[in-house]
Amino acid sequence: MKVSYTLKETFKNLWRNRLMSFASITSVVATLIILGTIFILVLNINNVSEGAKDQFTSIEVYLEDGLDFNETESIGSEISALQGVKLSEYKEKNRALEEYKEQWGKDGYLLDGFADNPLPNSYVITLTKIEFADYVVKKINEIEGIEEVRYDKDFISKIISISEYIKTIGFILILILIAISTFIINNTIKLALDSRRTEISIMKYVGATNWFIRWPFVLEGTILGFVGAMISTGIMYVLYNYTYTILTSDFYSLIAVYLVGVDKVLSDSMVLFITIGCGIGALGSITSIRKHLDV
Amino acid sequence: MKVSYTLKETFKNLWRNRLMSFASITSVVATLIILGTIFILVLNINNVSEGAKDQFTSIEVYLEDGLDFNETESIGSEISALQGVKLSEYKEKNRALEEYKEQWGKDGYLLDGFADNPLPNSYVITLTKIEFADYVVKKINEIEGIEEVRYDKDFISKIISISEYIKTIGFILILILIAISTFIINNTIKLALDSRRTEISIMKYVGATNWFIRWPFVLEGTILGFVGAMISTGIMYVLYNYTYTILTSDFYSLIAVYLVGVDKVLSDSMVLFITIGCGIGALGSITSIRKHLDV
Amino acid sequence: MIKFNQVSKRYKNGVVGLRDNTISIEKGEFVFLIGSSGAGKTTFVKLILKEIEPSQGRIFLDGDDITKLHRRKIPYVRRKLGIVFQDFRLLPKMTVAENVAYTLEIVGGYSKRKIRSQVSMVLGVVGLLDKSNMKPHQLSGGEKQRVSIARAIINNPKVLIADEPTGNLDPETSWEIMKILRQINRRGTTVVMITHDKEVVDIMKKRVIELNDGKIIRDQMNGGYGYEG
Amino acid sequence: MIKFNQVSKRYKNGVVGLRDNTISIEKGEFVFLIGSSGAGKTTFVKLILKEIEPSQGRIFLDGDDITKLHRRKIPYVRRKLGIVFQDFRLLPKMTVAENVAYTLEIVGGYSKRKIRSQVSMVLGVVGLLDKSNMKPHQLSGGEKQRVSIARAIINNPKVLIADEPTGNLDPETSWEIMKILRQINRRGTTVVMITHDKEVVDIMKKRVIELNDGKIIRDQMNGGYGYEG
Ligand SMILES: Nc1ncnc2c1ncn2[C@@H]1O[C@H](COP(=O)(O)OP(=O)(O)OP(=O)(O)O)[C@@H](O)[C@H]1O
Ligand SMILES: Nc1ncnc2c1ncn2[C@@H]1O[C@H](COP(=O)(O)OP(=O)(O)OP(=O)(O)O)[C@@H](O)[C@H]1O
Ligand SMILES: [Mg+2]
Ligand SMILES: [Mg+2]
Repeated sequence: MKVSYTLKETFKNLWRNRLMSFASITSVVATLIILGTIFILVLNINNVSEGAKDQFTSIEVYLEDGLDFNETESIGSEISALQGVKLSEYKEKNRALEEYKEQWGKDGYLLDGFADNPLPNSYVITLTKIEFADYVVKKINEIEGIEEVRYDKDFISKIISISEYIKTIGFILILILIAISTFIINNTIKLALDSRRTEISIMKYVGATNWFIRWPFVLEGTILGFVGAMISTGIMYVLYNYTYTILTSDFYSLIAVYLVGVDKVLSDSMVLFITIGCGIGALGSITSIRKHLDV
Repeated sequence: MKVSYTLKETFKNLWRNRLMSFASITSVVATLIILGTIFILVLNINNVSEGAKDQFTSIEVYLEDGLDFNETESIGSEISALQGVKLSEYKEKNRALEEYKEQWGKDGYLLDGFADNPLPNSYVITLTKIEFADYVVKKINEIEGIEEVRYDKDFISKIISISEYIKTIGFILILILIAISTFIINNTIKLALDSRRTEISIMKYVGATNWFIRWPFVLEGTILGFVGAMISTGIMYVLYNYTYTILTSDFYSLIAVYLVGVDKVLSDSMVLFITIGCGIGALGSITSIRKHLDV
Repeated sequence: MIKFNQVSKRYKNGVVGLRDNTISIEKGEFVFLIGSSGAGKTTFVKLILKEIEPSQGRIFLDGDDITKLHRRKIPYVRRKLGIVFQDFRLLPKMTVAENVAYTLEIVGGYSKRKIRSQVSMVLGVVGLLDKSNMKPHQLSGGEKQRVSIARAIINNPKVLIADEPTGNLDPETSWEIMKILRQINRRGTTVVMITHDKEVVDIMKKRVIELNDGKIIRDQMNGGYGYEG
Repeated sequence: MIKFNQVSKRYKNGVVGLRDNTISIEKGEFVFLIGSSGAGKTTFVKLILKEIEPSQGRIFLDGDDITKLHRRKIPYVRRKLGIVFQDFRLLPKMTVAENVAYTLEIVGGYSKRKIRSQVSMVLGVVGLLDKSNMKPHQLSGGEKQRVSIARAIINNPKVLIADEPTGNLDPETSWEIMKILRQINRRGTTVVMITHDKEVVDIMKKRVIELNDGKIIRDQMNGGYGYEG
């Protein structure tokens, strides 16, 4: 079996059956674009929900009254050293009062009346991941000089579970879609090859071995899948790039921060597409000629 | 041309080409399930975003000091009469102070010091649709006895545009998917029929008219599409029903309020599926045998 | 019945199938069309069948000019013809009986019973009653050929054109077929038969048209296969 | 070379193709296999080709028992055979030259030049050099048959089996083909030819095996088509 023969035969076949080749490639492209769109959507929704979630992770740590500078500092560095703490910002009690005043807005002057600021000094903690909340709170409570730790436990756990839920749904959706795409592409290639069963049986009758017949078919399927994958990647790139530009330019920019970058999407979906396209192209042709080979 | 002949021939063909029939139906089902899933997702996301959006529509109307009961009432009914106002709730200034205290939490006692409550009485308005915000605010400003109307204009318009954006994306996504589904189904039927071109040409050579040949094919395509559509509807029903039950039972119920009902989804997607399935089945077979008929 | 007026056929790839032939076959005639492999015999049949269009000249069938014909009218021309194709052209997924019945289904207006009895009758004539329910791929070469003959004669066509109807048959069966064709011819059907069977042509003593390289080189009443006739 | 030991073939639908035949064809023989339509001649060929399995009995080819054979070994058996199929079996999307060359490509080990010269040679032998680049659907019946013959002889098979190689050919071309078969036979190839051509069988005076209804009813050296031989 010569490689040159296989290659020559493959390309001849692609051309001889050009209508079929065209139909197969377009079906592959169509399927992969659906898959790709959902893939990108899920990727982004995940990212946004991950990002949005972490906005809710502020924990307030009220310090006991009358700590000196060193004690305060050491508490601060203990907190910062905890795993999961991104930022801990010291908020002096007068700053806290100012903020309250701002909150009251036009009624803020009412707070001017205090002789002594009744609020405590505090640290405001931002977490790297909302999932660390429980752990961090527990650790902080062990530190000396803390009066109270404030955070909304229920709210946080609800947000965590919603985000988990979105992730799971997205993941399942993608798995289902991969299965369905696999199925459609496989089916398409099967149908495309079915019109060639006479051809295959004749080849067998004149003494061709299974692999002699199979190689060009496998290569054909792989190429169909590959070309389909490349075209889909191209289309996805253009579409996503366009959407991305719109989203990041305009006032939507508050979402845009969490969008997955064009390059990452491009490389991810290319890998996905080529794996599925070529894999199923090759596998599809092997399985679909198997029954015809049996003569 | 006898109807009975066409029917008999159609079902015979479906059976004679049962592998093809099976492959076509499964491809139709696969495609429609993708379409259906996205359709349901978009429907629900729209619904949730619509619903969530309206949660942000509270407008606070501060009344001038010293209005008597009648004046207050009449302002209230004027507000309630405005188009787009769902609910207007009177908030006495002492209630407002109580709420501030609650907000301050443990530091709330600090607010006990006021001799005279410095806050104004107010109406808190809920809108039926966030889109009415501008209009309602304008109208209220015309009413006498109003000190100030407070609402976050930027925030509201941002939320409106995000929800519009989600709707548009969803709509475009569905249109694209319908186009792609059409394409895949059409392609599948084309490939399935292509192996029968010899058959068609022989029929022509012995004197069959185009429509005599076409009818069974059209009917065949329609039936393939129809069966595919019914199976997809069934699968979608089971899946959505399951998801719906889970979502409405558990703590996710805060989302569940906005979920589209199972029956509505079922009927909507059935109409969509049958239209696409049968339509493309029939059209697909007509267009794909056209070229073979030309002998 | 069939009239060729200076008809030429040049295929797309430049090969000439027929060159400038004028011939007239009358109603009720029995004609042998002979000639070596590639002489243009099947091309002649395909032109009458409207499977291909002539490059030049005019073709008449049953008094009508069929040279240029609207696509929609072609089926009705074909129904006047019974054709035994050189490559059989049986519908692969239908049984023998269904293949034969199909010609009647197309025309329509036959009752189920009428169709069934007609089918049995012609299958009996070609000796294939016991293979009614088989698919073409289950038949031997000669059997396929006989199904093709049965299909061609079932609706009493005005013209029967047979492209090597005995090519795959043993001499005995061949003669059975020849008897059938003669019978049909006696009932008034015009028969044009393409053959390579010297013996049949010599014994039947019918009109012989010989093609060579796309050109009619002989047209002889009561002729034989070779020139000596 | 070919040995049938009490071989029967009953098809799935119950039709009996061959019933209990024992026969031996030696290396270098030239055998005519005759019999009426449906007698089992093609079944005989298909059994040797391993296209179908015998229901009973054993089949030997070139000394090897090929009755039960692993699927993977079948292609190598087929390469020892050159077969002219009754239905031609040309690859529809390949040109004439590609169809003929395919047999050599399969075996492998031939250079491009060698393949090209061999193809030209055999196409010249069957008189189709000028149709090298045509597709099968552009050929006449007889031309397809000759391509099939060219393909069967190109790799000097040990056994050449021809199923009605002259069924679609005029007498003159038929004799050309017979000459080729005789030449090949003289070079040592065993030839089994199925035919309905009485004249050829009678003139050639070779071994004649006659089948009737699946059973060998005559096996005669220097025989003729009829019993009188
Ligand atoms: N579709 C086609 N395209 C190109 N050339 C063709 C086509 N069909 C036939 N030919 C050529 O036209 C010539 C006449 O072909 P035709 O089939 O009429 O021959 P024929 O007399 O029927 O021969 P045979 O006895 O072998 O069947 C041949 O040389 C053949 O190669
Ligand atoms: N695949 C098959 N399935 C069932 N029956 C078959 C099959 N192939 C052949 N037969 C039957 O087996 C018998 C012998 O067939 P075979 O093809 O061997 O005949 P043959 O001698 O070659 O005839 P011919 O000269 O007409 O080609 C016939 O009756 C035929 O109908
Ligand atoms: Mg011909
Ligand atoms: Mg045979």
